[in-house]
Amino acid sequence: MKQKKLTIAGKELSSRFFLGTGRYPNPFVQNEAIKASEAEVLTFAIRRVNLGAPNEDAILQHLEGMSFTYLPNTSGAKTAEEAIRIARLAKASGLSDWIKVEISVDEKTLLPDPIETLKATEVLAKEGFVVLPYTSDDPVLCKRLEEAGAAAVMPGGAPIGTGLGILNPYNLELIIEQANVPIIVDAGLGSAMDVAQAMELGADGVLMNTPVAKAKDPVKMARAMKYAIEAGRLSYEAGRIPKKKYATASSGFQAFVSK
Amino acid sequence: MKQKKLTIAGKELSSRFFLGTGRYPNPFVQNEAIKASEAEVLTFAIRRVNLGAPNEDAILQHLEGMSFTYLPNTSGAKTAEEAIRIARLAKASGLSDWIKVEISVDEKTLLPDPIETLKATEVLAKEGFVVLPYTSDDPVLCKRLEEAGAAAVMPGGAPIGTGLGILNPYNLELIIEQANVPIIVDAGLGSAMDVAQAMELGADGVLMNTPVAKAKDPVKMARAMKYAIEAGRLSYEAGRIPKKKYATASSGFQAFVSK
Amino acid sequence: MKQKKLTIAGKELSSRFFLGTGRYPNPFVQNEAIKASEAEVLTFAIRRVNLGAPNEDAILQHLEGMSFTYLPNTSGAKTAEEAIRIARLAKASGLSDWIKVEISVDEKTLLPDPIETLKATEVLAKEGFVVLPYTSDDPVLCKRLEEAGAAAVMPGGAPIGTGLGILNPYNLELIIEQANVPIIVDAGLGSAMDVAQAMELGADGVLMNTPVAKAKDPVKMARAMKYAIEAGRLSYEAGRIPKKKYATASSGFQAFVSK
Amino acid sequence: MKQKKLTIAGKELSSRFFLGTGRYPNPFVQNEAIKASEAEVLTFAIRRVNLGAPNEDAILQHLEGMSFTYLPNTSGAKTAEEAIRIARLAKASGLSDWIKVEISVDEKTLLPDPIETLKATEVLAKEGFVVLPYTSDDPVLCKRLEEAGAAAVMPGGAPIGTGLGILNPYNLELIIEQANVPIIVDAGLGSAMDVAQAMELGADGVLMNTPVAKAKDPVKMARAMKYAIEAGRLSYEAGRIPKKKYATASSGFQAFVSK
Amino acid sequence: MRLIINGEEHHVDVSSLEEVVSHFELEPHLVVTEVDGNIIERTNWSGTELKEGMRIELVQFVGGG
Amino acid sequence: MRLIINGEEHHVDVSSLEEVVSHFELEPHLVVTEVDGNIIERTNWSGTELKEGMRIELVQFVGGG
Amino acid sequence: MRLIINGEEHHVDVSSLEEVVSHFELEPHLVVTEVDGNIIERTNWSGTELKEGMRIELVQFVGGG
Amino acid sequence: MRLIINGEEHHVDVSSLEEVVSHFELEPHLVVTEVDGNIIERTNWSGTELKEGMRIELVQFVGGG
Repeated sequence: MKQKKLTIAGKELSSRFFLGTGRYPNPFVQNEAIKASEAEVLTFAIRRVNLGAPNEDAILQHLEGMSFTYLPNTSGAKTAEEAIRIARLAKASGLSDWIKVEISVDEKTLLPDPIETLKATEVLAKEGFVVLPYTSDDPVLCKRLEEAGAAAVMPGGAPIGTGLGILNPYNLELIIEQANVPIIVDAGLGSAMDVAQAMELGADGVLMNTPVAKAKDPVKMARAMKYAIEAGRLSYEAGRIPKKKYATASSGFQAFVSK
Repeated sequence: MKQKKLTIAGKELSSRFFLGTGRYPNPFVQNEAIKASEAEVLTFAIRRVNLGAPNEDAILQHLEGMSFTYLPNTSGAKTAEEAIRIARLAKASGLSDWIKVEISVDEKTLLPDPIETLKATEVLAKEGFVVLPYTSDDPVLCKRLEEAGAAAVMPGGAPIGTGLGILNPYNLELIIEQANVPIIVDAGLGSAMDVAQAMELGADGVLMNTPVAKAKDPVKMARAMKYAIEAGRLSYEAGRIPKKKYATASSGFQAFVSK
Repeated sequence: MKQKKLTIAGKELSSRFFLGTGRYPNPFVQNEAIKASEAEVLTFAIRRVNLGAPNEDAILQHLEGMSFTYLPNTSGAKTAEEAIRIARLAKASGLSDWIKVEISVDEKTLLPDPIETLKATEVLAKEGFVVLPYTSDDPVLCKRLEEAGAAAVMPGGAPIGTGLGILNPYNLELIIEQANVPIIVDAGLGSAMDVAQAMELGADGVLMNTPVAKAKDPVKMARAMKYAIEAGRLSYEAGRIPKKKYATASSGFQAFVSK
Repeated sequence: MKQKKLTIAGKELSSRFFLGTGRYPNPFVQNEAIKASEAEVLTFAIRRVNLGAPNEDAILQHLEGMSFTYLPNTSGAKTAEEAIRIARLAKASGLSDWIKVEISVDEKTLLPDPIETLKATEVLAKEGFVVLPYTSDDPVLCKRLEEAGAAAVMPGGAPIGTGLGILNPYNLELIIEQANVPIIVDAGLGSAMDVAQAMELGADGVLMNTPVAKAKDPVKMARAMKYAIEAGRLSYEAGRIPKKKYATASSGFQAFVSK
Repeated sequence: MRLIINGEEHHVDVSSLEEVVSHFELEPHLVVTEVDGNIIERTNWSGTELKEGMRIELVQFVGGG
Repeated sequence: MRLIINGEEHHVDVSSLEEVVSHFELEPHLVVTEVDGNIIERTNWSGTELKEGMRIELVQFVGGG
Repeated sequence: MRLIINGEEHHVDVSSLEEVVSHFELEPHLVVTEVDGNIIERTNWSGTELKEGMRIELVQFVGGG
Repeated sequence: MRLIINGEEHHVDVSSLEEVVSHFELEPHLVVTEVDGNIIERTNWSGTELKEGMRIELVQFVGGG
């Protein structure tokens, strides 16, 4: 009855919650939210140092003393080439050889480019990166990314930051059925319900940022999402009842109390 | 940041999970599930003693030593009159003056009869019962039940035992907005996602039986549902992000790493 | 292959579209929309004559020359008693003995009161009215209304004028399965899709007002809805394919063109 | 108020209904259904002649005398190369230079391969084919296909033959917003409601086969779908009412009839 | 004479219900009347004598859903 | 004596309700009793004399939702 | 002569592609042909001489979606 | 010397990459560097001599999802 742990690229993770580090009200709330989430994997972006105020964005300094698996992303890249370059810079930090491939052309939707994402995944996996591509929920593409060497595949529930939830549970279920690597639902989730749904569909984990960071109370929301992941996973393992069209009584009909 | 507790008829409850006691594989699993759920309110039916094997169904003997709030139901009643009689019998047990009014004519759907349910609620509330009517999700009817003296109102998400979830979240939200007594979602839920949804809509609690009792692993499912309630409630209190049509990046666009 | 016609209280209707007469930009557009809809049953409200400008609201004068079945409603009534009075006034016009019972207490939702609606239906049916009650989608209540003598039962898809569509298709399907009188979906529909859905679920007709009257082009929308009813009804009669989880090719796999 | 016609590759089409020619009970019913649909574009597969019974599958002989735009597909192709070969064979028939690119690896889902589909579209468009690729509902991929020279893009609503409808209306709406070529919803639709939804989202047309061919009454269903397309398109042009949370009365509240 | 018509006080020089209807220039076949809570059929309008302070309702069909 | 207990006829050698409960070896604190439609509190079981043909209900809590 | 037609070996007494089509009694205007991977237009059928072991594809439009 | 640092022209009195990092008072263990498109490991900063007009990128981890 004990839960099997999530393992990516040989690393066993104690939590199925991947937490983003952007858009929090302030570093203190962010750190409290991270603690409340009990997340072990944190995502980051790579940006130029602001030479005017170099330490302003230096998020890592706030996290010193805690130990995490760092998952830098390639956000800002519009092509495989740009993503590969950002990945190499991230690795050169010496902090992590994990990389979230994120390549978007359209700034309105930030939806991932399937062709460039596949290219970058192929190249980076060959270079020895632990590659977790952010992708659309196209089941064939997700399979292709796995074949290209992705350590885990991260289909989006909905566009980044929209909070629309899992727009296509059918595709997500198909992706999970076919997968031989962990499936992490990334982007678009908004509520504990969305998270529970993802996990009950059999997802191996969930990556969130905005729904926690921009909640009225980010720390409490981090805790909410932690429980939602736990709830969804337990339910998935416990085996839910089938849906039926008609009712079933909780007690027998015989022996009713009636004259 | 601490959660306000649910209070019904002046009784403060430590848990928002109301658990049914029917249809478990055996008394041992049932008790383990009850413990795992951390539920404080348990529901029961009232039936004639099977004189051939009197102790067979005597569920209470299995619960001795633990302390709960007993919520007997009037299942089997097809009219207000029958429900009132069953309620009085339940009260005469000296175990509880709480009663779940449940009056169904149609054995296929077990849906509650609005007219008879309202009648019985009125009478029993006047008699001093703590009345929790199981009702349809008709918002006007729910308001009427409150006015008739219900201590809490329990709209169904879907027909009993179907596991179809919350068929009409809009109505449930309306019911919660208008209510001055606690709203407990009763019947029809199937998954942790359904429970999280109910709680995020602002429900004060959830009453379940079949989804736990008939899960492949009832004890684990009881734990799942406990976390789902926690998750949904925390999320409701933490204030979710609004849904948006278009994307929002988790990091600024400025200072991209690019030539 | 010819369609069976809808018959209410012995009257055979050539159209399954019941059209409301409120909120049009002007009488000309209204009449064009009515013509385009090919509706045979039109609904009205009963109001005091504005003695300052008596003919201003006298809608009937615009319809002279055309022949319809008039379905006055009891909107504005908050109790059975008020509804019964309005019904009798409507009948005294000599224009129709059909009445749409509509009783709402809450002006925010305009949802029908189940208890008062049932009472009024009972009384008016006994008085010989052809009663079409507007009701919630509570299946037990709909059955009760039929037993009380309703000539047709009109569950709402969603609150009046919201355009939210059919909030609970499951209930509507149940209502239709159980009914021995025609089921007309009234209120809350917004789009041709909603109408097609109602008809494919087996509804006998649809009553609309706002979605036509407040469309950017009411006349074109009236035509759209007419076709949607036709499409949904034909599809219901033609028998749709079952939903399947996995794909089925439109051509055999054998004899592929490949070396 | 007259509708703009759909134009693909300079050809103005009198109908927005693209109909498949597979899986009908017999050629007579098929021809009756084709007539009832008023479709102008018909799809076909390319297969080896069965030398034992050469005329058995020779569908075209049944259509002689009627005039259509032929849209052969590349079903059976697992790679761009195979699809291109089938396309050239189809063109050599002298019947059409239109081609539906359809490349699937997985026989369980028949979902299109994004990479191969894009490759084939590019090559065939350069060769002067009028290319209509069947694709997933990935908005970025759909844009890429347009840029590769597709004359129209055909995202699937759900896997072929499942009748699950439009699994992700959000994506479809996004695809339509961004498109500079016609968007035809292909595959997965099951009901008149699904068709009306696609058209109300702004789709330029719908391609169906199984829902018509495998309906209990294919001819009646063809008519149903024709009306559903008409209804959805008219509604799209007429401009639906916005969805609102709360109700709006169809008649004023003033001048109620009440003491 | 003083009458309460549609909830408002009116002073009109009429004796029968029929005269009330014509006084306000209403289309007789479109209006329905009630006097002190009792519906009066058109055929009885002329025969319906009015007394000081009577409550009259004049109602009609208007656009509605 | 002949009694209708839980809808079935029984011939039992008892005189009080208390004896009925013990006759069937029921847990007194788990059973609720009704005689001819009237609920009888436990405290009154011994004092409740039974007559030929009385209708007795013996009910209890069972598993339910 | 031995030909591989639609993937199967056939022994037929023909010399041109045109004769293959008529041998199988195919509707010429409904069938498309490929010889050793090259598409042959109808106009060239008669002129297309066949050799032992050539791979011929004879395909047509069938019902599909 | 004139250097293009993070896309902007800077005139700084430095000779090695290490001096650039300290010039801007950056946390060495938090910054990653690229010179003319080539990533330079920290261990090589001191050994990396700079020339007029070289393009230097100084990047770091920031909050992101």
